This record gives sequence, C-alpha cells and structure tokens, in this order.
Amino acid sequence: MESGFYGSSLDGNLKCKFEESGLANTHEIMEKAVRWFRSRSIFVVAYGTGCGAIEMPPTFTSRYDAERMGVVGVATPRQADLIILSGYLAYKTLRRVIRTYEQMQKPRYIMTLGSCPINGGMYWDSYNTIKKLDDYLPIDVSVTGCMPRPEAVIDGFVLLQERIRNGEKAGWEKYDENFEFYKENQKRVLGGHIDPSYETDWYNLKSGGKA
Amino acid sequence: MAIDVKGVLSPLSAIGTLFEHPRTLTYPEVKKDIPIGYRGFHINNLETCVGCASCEEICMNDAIDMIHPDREYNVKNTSGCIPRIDYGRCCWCSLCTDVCPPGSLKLDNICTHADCDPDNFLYMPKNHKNIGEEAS
Amino acid sequence: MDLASKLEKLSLELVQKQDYLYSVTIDFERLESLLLSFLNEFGYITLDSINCRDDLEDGFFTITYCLQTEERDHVVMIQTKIQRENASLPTMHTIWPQAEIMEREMHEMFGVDFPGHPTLIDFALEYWDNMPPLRRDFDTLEYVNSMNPFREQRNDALDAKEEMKKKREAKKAAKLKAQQEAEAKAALEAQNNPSDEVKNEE
Amino acid sequence: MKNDLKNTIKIFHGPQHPGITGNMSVELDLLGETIKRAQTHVGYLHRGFEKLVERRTVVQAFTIVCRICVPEPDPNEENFARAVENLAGLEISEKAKYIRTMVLEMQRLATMFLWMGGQAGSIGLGLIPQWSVCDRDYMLDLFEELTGGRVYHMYAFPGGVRRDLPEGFLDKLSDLLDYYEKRIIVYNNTFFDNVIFKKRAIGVGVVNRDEVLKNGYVGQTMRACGIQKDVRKDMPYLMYDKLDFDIPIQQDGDVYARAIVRRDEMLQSIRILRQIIKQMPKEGDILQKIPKHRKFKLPADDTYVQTESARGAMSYYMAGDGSEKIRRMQVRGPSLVHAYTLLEKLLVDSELADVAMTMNSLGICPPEIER
Repeated sequence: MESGFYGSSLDGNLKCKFEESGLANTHEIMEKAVRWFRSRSIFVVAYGTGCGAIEMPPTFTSRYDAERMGVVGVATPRQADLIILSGYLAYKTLRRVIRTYEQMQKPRYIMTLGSCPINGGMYWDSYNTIKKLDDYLPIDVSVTGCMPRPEAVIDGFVLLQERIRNGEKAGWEKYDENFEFYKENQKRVLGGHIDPSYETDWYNLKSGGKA
Repeated sequence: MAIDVKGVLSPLSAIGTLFEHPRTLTYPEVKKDIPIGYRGFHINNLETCVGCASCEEICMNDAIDMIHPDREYNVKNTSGCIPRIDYGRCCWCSLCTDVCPPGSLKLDNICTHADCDPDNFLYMPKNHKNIGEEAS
Repeated sequence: MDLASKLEKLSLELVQKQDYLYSVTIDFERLESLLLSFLNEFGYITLDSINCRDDLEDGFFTITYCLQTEERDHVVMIQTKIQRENASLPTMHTIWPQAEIMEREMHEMFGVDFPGHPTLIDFALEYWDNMPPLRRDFDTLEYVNSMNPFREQRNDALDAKEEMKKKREAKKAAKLKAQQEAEAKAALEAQNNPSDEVKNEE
Repeated sequence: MKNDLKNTIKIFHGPQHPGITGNMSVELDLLGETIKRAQTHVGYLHRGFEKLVERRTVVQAFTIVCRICVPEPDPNEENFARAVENLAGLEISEKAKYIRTMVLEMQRLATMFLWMGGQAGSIGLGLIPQWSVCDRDYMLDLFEELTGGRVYHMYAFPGGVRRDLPEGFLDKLSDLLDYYEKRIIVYNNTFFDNVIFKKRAIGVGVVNRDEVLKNGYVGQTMRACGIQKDVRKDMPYLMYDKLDFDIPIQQDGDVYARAIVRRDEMLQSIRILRQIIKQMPKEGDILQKIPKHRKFKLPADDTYVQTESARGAMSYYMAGDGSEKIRRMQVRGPSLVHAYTLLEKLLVDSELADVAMTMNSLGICPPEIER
C-alpha cells in the first residue's frame, strides 16, 4: 500500500498532474508541508484507559501545556488523530479500545504510557489484563514510567511529531497490511466476543446489535 | 427574581490574572529541576556490584534479570552477573535499591524514555558511581 | 460494653480486636436473625461491607459482615463459616440496598450463590468462563500463560545461584590447579637444583 | 417499568467520554433530555488486586496497594500499613506518625484541587481546571522531594515511613500553604460564588438524608446532608486525636453543598498541616526494624481498618494465615456504594447535562470500585 498522505487515488492523480506540468519537485515539497502541518496539529481523543490518565490533566493544562505543541484534546474518536492508551488494558477495555481505534479516521496513531502495555508491568500475573499490546494494536510510540511524568509524555509527543515529519511508516499502515494477524490475535485473546463484530453489516442488521 | 450581583461580578476578577507571570514550563526547552531523591531510572556501580541477585529476588514484578557483563568489572562479584531491568515490568518502587547489600544499585533522577519500538525497553543500568556523576 | 451483655443473653461472645474493632462469631443458621437483631434492636444500622475469605485447606468460606452504628465510632465484624462446595448465603438487599452490589461482586469473585437476588449479572468481568478468580485454587499465573505470551527478548537471563555455584567451583578448580602447579613447580625446582634446598635448610 | 421505557433512547455515557470521572460507563435511557433509567457498568479497570496481593509477600504487596485509587494513593498505603501493623503488632514512632498524618493531609489537598478542576470542567468553566490542576502540581513537586514519587508515593511502610524529611521541607510546605490560602480566595470569587455554578448546582443531585446512614454513604455526600461524622474524629488514628480541627457540614445535600463542604475541608486541611509543622518532632526513628521480606510473617488473624480519604471512609479487611503472604485483603472504598446504589437512583429524572456534574460531586473513582 502506498504511503500517500492525501489518500491513495487522489495522491496518484496529483503526482501525475505535477509530473505532467514539469513540477515533480512540487509534489515532494507539498508532501513535506503537509507532514509538517500534520505534526503540529495532533488531536487526542479523551479516553483515559488506565492509571496514566491522571497525568493527562497536568500535561494538557497550564503547567505543562501540551497545546503549545499543537496537541489538543477532543471529545470523539471521529475527530482524533491520536489515542493515548494510558496504562494496562483489561480485556473489557481492549474491546472498547479496538472499537474506538477503528472509528478514528486515518492517519491515526497510538501512544502508550507506562510499563504495562509493553510487557505486563505491575500486573504481569493478573488474570484480567493483556500483556503485550503490540500483538493486538499497532503502537507508534511507547513511553515508559510508572506512571510517566508529564515531561516523558511530552517527549513522546516530540518523538511522534518527528516520526510524522520524517514520513516514517505509521502504525495504521501496519494495521492495514497485517490486518489478519491483528484480528487473529484479538480473536484469540477476546474469545471472539468483539461486539459488534468487525464484519457487522450496519445497514442490514438482522438481530439486534449489542452495543 | 433578585439578581445575584456578587455572583455575576466576582468571577470577573479573573481578568486580573492577565498581568501575572505565566506558570507554564516550556518543557523541551526549559527543564524542571528534578530533586536528587526522585525515583527515576536505575544506575549501577559495577565496581561494587557483587552479583548477589537480592534485587532479582525481591522484585515482585519479575523485572530483573541477571546477565553477564561485557567484561569483568569487580573481581569480588560472586556470580559474575549484573542486573538488567525490564522497563516493561518495572514500577520504580525502589525495593531493589533498598535491599542492595553494597548499595551499588541506585535510582537516578533522569526519568524520561520514549521509543517507537516496544522491544527496546530492556534497560541496562548506567555504570555511574553516584547520582548525576559519570563513572571514570 | 453494653453490647457484650446483650450478646451474652444470646450466648454469643464479643471479642475486642483493636481499639475500635469488635468481632462476633456465629454459626450459619443463626446469621440472618442475628443481623436483623443487630439492625433493629442494637442500632447497628449501617452495613459497611461484606467480604469473603477462602479457607481452602479447611473447605469453607469465612464471611464477614461489618456493621456500624449511627455514631460510626466502632465497627463490629459478624463472622460465619459456610461450606465451600455449593456455597449459598441469604441475600440482604431488601434490608440494606448496598448489599445488592456487594453480593453481586461476591457471586462473581467467589461463586457464592444468593437465592432471591435480583441482579446476579456480570460485575467486573466479561465473558468469563473459568473458575471464580478469587478462589484460592484458581492459579492466575497459569491462566496468564495460557492466554498471553510475554516478550521473548529476556530468554538470556541467567540463574544467579547457578552462576554463583559455577563461579565458586571454577575458582576452587583454579585454586586447586594453581596449587598443583605451584607444587609441581616446586617439585621441579627441587629436582633441578637440590643444592638450594639444602642451603635453605641450613 | 417496561412502559416507562417506551420511546426512550439508550446512550452510553462512557467509557470513552470527556465527562466521565474515569474508565467506567453509565447506561442511560433518555426520554428527550430526561433520564428515565440509569445503570452503572464497571470492570474496565479490573486488575484483580485482591488476587495479586495473595501472591506476594507483605513487603512486596505494599508497592501495589497505592495503585488501587489513582487520584489519591496515600489513604490506601496508610490502610495497608496500619492493617499490617495491627496484625503483626508493630508500634510506630511519634515522628513517623506525624509524617504519615502530614502526607495524608497533603494528599487530601492535592485531590481536592483535582476534584475542583473536574467539577468546574464538567459544567464548562474551562478556566478553573487550568488553575487548579497547576496548583495541585505544586503539591506534587513537594511529594517528589519527600517521597521520590510524583503520583504513586509508596511511602508509608508497615512500621513507619521510608524516608526522613528532607532539609527545609517544612518551610517549603509552609510557603505553599500560604499560597494556597490566597488561591482559595480566588477560587471563591471565580468558582464557588460564581452565578453559573450556583444556577447549575443548587438543587441538583439531592441526596435523601434518611438514606445516608443506612446505605453507608460516606464522606462529603454524608456531611453535605448535615451529618457530622468523620473517621478522623470518631475513630482517630495516627495523630488526629492531638490535632485541632472541625468537621464542616452543610444541610442541603445537593451538588453545591458538597462543593462547599469540600472547600471548607481544604481550609481545615491547611489548618491541620500548620499544626503539624509546628508540632513535628525534630528527632526520632522513622522506620521500625522489620524482618526481611521472606521472614515477615503475619499471624492467623484478621483486622479491619478505616481511613478518611478525600472522598470518604476507605476500609480494608486483612487476614493473615501464619505465612509470609496475606491470606485475604478486601478493599471497600467510598465509590462502590456511591456509583451503584446512589448514582443509579440520583440520575433518574435528572437532565443529561447534569450527569457529569453529579458524578464528579460524588467523587466516584472507578479503579477503586472494581480494584
């Protein structure tokens, strides 16, 4: 899959047009500009999934003020670019997180806070949390700490912005490429109970969909 | 209905804060001083580490592995091993530093690490003698 | 204390555990009537918590009801034992509304049944099909290993005790070897110039 | 019941929602803007603490308990430490007691500032969270210095505390309290007296006074109904019987009354801290000598301890069995009853816009409901 930033078809058309008119470089410059703007306007969906959510208010309010870097909180996943998974995920939360992530528009990114999503963390022997988040969802940036200080969270933002600016391969592209792999893992650990299932035909629901 | 005059006017006093000094820390440029006792990342003085694995034993998160260092630092090291910490497990409770018999394992006040690959969180404690001091 | 004499009439003993903590132990048959008399006669109107302890070795659950008076200046624990197999308790939700949620939790975590309880549905777990997780015979680490893989980069970890043993043995061997070498050397030297030895002896 | 729910629309308030106090959800059946039925769902944060504690030794388990309630970890640490001390028969020194009391009161202030941000944010006063979260951060800076942790302190250890006071700490605390006293006047002007807050909050979420004691509502929910009860006064622990403070009450039982009670409690906390600064002993042990972690055994006995957290009484039941591990630890926080028995009832026939405000004012903290 092409890593085009305007969506694949439009991207190809634009490129052709630029090349026809002898402006091959313009396309690159445009893409760079788009990347820069994208890196400076990251909208974060307001979903505190774990302990790390307690460091979100200081990060987003006046003391550390992530807004000066263009990182702003929004209410719904439809408007968001980034979801911060702030800590351990219980199986019940993972179902909601997968749904929230799939509702987000591309390009979308995932940042994890704390040790728990990396290798289980404090709850490594707990029966209700997942241990390796990158089996189920593609992670762009992991920040360690229990919990990470606002400084560490901002470091995570800086790293994410750098990656966007350099046009490195983002998590959502991996998710599209290895969709079967991620779905298989999700089904294995969630026992097939992903409600509503990803294949749900929303326009021809036969039995009442369970929300 | 009576109008609550005080309730309407008193919130306007917030305008006065326009003239106060801003409290924001512009972090990546200006860094806050983190006190020395802060429980940040691990440092280990390899010249005094005796490889006793007390830290491995007390860690309830099973975060510490004993591995061979690249060369021998301390001839008195009983097992020839030094601790390596999995930052996908650690909770910075500092029990490992409390039980360390020679006091070689300590917690630094550096505490930020972000990486794009979740496999990169096995942390080798830096070989520092004291907090904030480079080893020779 | 006033309560102690009242309980003595019911042939029960009030034990003081801490400064503000008392406990009463009672058999299961009289539990419901005792709770009612605590509420209606002794003035213990608040149900603070219900909890369950799994005594696996003896085969029963210890149930503790913590009650407080209107003054809230001390806590009385009413403890009873029920059989672990097919455990069942009378529901208290008609008397104390908050018991509904506490009993729902206990049903999920220990598998205790409450006949007549209106909402014995999922509390914290979802699609759980294993044994109730807070029972002591549920091994959480085994369950985790069957569900989730951990990271594999840590396979190079060594057992420090083994390494210590190995190093000690290596040291011993080295020492022995050094000793033998020294002896051999000494013997060799003694062979080569025996006159030195004679000189030393002198 | 079925008939009432005719023509209603069902929406989920949470878990992904900016107005929720944590990772939980409330299922609402709406008729227009009016709520006809509310049902709480938790479990998004269940980690099985009570199981994990059984697998660890006492020394290891103490680091995990502060994670039970994220906004205020210290009452959990205090409860755990006191329960272990009760079981093992440890006595702690006067200085350790003073330090622990101080940490609890500091935590109470920090939690109240965070609550203020949430309460103001839930009715759209965007300025107050910007200020109050920043003010809370100054307290966290002091915690960093004292305990080495910003949010999770892991400081109150069975047998005392883990570190001594750093040099000049009490002076810094005293300066911060001066600053807080000035700030509370500012918050009075901009938030508590604000006509917007009054219009929204007065008469909303009224708790029935007759239910309070029987249903086990605690904390500000109880005190805003005119019931003057506080664990610090009724069953004094640590140094609270030697400190002079009042229990503020209000009579109305609505959201506004709870807010005023919280504000008065902040002032009382400052008063307590000032006394502690004056009375703090200069010398003294801070940590009792305890056995090594594999040899620290608890007798086969059980105990029940209560601590007044910033949202109400928090209780721990703990039982040992003669081994180095804990047989059973049960946590009963204030949120369990508030989120189910109380909230489900309060929301019926209220407006959708008031849900976030009511939840905030009850001080519901999801990680503590399900552990």
